[in-house]
Amino acid sequence: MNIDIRSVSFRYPSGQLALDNVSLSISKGETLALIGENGAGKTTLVKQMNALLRPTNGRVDVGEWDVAEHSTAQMARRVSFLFQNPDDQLFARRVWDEVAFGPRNLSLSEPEIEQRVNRALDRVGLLDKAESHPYDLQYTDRKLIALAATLAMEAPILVLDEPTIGQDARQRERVASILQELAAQHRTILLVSHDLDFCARTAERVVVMAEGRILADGPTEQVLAENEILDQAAVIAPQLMRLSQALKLSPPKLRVDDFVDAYASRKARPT
Amino acid sequence: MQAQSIYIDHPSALHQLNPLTKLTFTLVFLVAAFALPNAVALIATFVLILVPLAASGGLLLPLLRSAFWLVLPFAISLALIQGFFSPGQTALFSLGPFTMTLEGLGSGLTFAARLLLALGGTLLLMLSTRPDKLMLALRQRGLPESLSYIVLTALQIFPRFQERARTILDAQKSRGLETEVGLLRRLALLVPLIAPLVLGSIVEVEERAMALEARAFSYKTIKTSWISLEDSRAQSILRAAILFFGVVLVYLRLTGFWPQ
Amino acid sequence: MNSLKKEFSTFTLVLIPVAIAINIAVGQLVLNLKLPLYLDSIGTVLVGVLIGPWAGAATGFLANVVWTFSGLFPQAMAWAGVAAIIGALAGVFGRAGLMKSVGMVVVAGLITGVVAAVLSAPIAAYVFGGVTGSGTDAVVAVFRAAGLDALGANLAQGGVSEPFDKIATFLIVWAVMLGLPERLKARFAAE
Amino acid sequence: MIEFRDFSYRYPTAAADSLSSLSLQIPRGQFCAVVGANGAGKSTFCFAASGFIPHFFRGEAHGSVELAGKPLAEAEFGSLAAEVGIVFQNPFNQISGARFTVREEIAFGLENLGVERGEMQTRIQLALEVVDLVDVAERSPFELSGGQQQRVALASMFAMRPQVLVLDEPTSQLDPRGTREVFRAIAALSEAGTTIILAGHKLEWLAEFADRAILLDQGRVIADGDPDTIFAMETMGEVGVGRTQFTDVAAAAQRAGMLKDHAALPVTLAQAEAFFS
Repeated sequence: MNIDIRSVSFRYPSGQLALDNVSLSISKGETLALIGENGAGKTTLVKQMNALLRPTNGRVDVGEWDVAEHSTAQMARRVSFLFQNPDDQLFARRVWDEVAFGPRNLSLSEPEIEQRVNRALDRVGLLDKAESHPYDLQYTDRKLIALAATLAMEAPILVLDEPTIGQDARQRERVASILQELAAQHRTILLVSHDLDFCARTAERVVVMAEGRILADGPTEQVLAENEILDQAAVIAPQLMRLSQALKLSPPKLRVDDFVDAYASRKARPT
Repeated sequence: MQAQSIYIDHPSALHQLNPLTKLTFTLVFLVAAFALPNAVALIATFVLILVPLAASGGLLLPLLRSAFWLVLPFAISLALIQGFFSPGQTALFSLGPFTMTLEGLGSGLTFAARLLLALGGTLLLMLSTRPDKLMLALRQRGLPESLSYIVLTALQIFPRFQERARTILDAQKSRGLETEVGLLRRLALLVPLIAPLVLGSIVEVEERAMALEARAFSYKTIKTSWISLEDSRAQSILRAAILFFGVVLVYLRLTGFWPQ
Repeated sequence: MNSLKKEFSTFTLVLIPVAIAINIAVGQLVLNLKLPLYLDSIGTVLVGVLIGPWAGAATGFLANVVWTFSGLFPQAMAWAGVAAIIGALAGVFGRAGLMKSVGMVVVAGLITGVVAAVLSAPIAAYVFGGVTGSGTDAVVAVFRAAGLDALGANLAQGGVSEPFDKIATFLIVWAVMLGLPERLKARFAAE
Repeated sequence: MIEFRDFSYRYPTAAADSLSSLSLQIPRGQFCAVVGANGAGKSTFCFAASGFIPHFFRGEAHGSVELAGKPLAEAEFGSLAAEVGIVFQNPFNQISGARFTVREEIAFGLENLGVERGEMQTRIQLALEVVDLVDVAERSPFELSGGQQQRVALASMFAMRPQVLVLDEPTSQLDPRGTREVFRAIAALSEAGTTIILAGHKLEWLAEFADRAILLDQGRVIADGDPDTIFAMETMGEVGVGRTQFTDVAAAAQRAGMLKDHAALPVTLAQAEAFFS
């Protein structure tokens, strides 16, 4: 399912222009990272995709659906959203019920709901906490519960807002592997994140935003190498990008194994 | 300044007055609103005393605008309800079985004038006084620091909670929650919408309490104050005079000097 | 005085402004959802039940001070006393163990609603001339048309809407309390 | 100096100790990083070092934590704030809200300590300069960015002149710009002589500024020493904390037999550049 954003502008009632004529096409199965400073318009942009906000000008299509003709609840079948702060959505007394809330809203059959919830909880590693109270768990576990709730919607498109905030290496590893698995199932993933090391290893395409506009859009290795653009968007290049540049490794390598291979072949080359 | 208070900064003598002095004005306006006998006296007080005071603080337009929009719905309701249903002889017109009378309409408009004076007096204080300065003035007169903390903090954090309530609504809609449904099903929405707000906020209370302790809130000493307030002998005489005037108004009312 | 002191720990002091913010935010939310309720005292009732009558009363009273200061609803000050009594009642019911079953919660809400209606009516009648300047005035008009005076009409109008609102408020607070995690229950038990 | 003496602690509803048998000293003026996986006990460590355990959290404590030779448990809680400051991850929760501008917010703690006005003025100005907030001193703290708000929290603590400042994941909610601002401000406070205890995950920043690192796992200290050494340890990965990618590529290169085994693994960009050149 493709996402097609055509010349979208958005002005908040306060008068602030948050999106200025933005166009973006995302193909089925892509993993795209949306980066930029707070206030750059990233969240405003992704909210256009499930009708949480409606464009002042322009048009958004998700598959053959014109988003303007659908409610957010309807869009939930196609676009599943992970909000940044899990505490803005958790309300159930059991982790299990929390994850089941979305599928129940989709009016699925009980066995189907049960399967989805168990699968999602298993995937984030919280199946053994299914009976716990979400707020008796740590904040980073609550983030994983919210992620499970997003996964259980089993929508073709996922929008994940800062899925790795505050998480340790093991938890980030888990989220990364979930993203890889989703990508393998040809789901479309939009990652909104300041965690560029994480974006670098999970996304194949990066879109940089600043002041409501798209500054750059392209393959991850290429975009993250553009120091001036990153400076303009007030983000710091991922660690391996900086190391690649310091060692003049060209093209830069953003994954540990690729980096080592590239470095090895350069060493082997007679200078 | 904060969007969540209606204070308007302006270099004027009214703004410079000690908050207690302005509070005294407001109290007496409130007393006058219910002690004065009729619309003429009420409107005269509004125009001859309140309006010049507001104008001296550069607040005339904001005060009139706020007062108008606050009083208008009351005035409409009062005119209709009192006009039709209060006792009176002079019929103006009839609507079905009900008759609008001059006396009823008059009593409704007198009430509207009372509200105008009362709300105008309250607005005068709030438009010209930073809430923290008013709280400081009251603290200096013995109001516990804790009450001042509660009011000022609530005033500054509630917009953030409203924002949070909107985010929660967005988050649950994104999980397929349909909000455009019949009344009974809309009532059922309340739990997934309210529970995250309440739970999330209570969870944060622990951290907020620690942060407050870290700022030496429970430190036992005589607290000092960074902002300072102007006060003078002249102002305390002024306060006493206004208060005396208020007492006179009440006396005249209670002794039936003015007809009801 | 001792119980008063005990109720006002730093934890309570921090909880109260949060509860006031909840009052305002939920009140707004309910307005947006176009529900025939106010639900603008959820925070007040919550503090009363969790901490005690003094804290509940303070929350109710100060919430109205905040409404007034914010400029959103300057006339709120006139109702501060009623709000304080709602908070105090919630505290009393909490202490009396009335927040244990749905039935008792409904009774607590009902009593609070009736008390609120009885206390509000004279304020509406004598301070505001028997109107609120909102949609409920239509209901007041109906009662006036039926021959009631200002006080009676406001009492009747409040008698219809307040109990519903307060029962809903108490039920929601009860649901939230049932849903408190163990960690927080332990914290409140200790306060 | 802060000293943990065989200190253990269990939260009221918990089944296991969150900290067990900790014994260590943090000398005056040190910048000490506390790292560990989530749930390893970092926050508990912060609460114990600042006296919130046992004064604010009930539960079961054994052993003691001492500040300059005096057990925190015996200190009067209200007066501890003058000696130990604490900053949390969520900036919104730390702004008291009881004051209207950044300058007044910083003054709030000083008012509570009864500092007289002239002295307040000096301290506030210095604090604003150290965390680089002079330009926004008259704005409302609620209008500021997360990074700026977090620096307001730092300045509010610094102005109170505590011996020790404890920071529990102060940058985890911030964007890269905010993180950089806050780490620079913390470094400035450290330069000014404040003892810093910082729990967090951002190893690249910690390696740049910290004098020492403590690695926690399941409530125990499993490594303690020079940050460059600790952060490069394989154990970091095993306990779920992870290492910087600089360390990871260097380790992978070493495993592939490309570089000498005995060279110390890099943690920062500069070290990695030297390592690979």
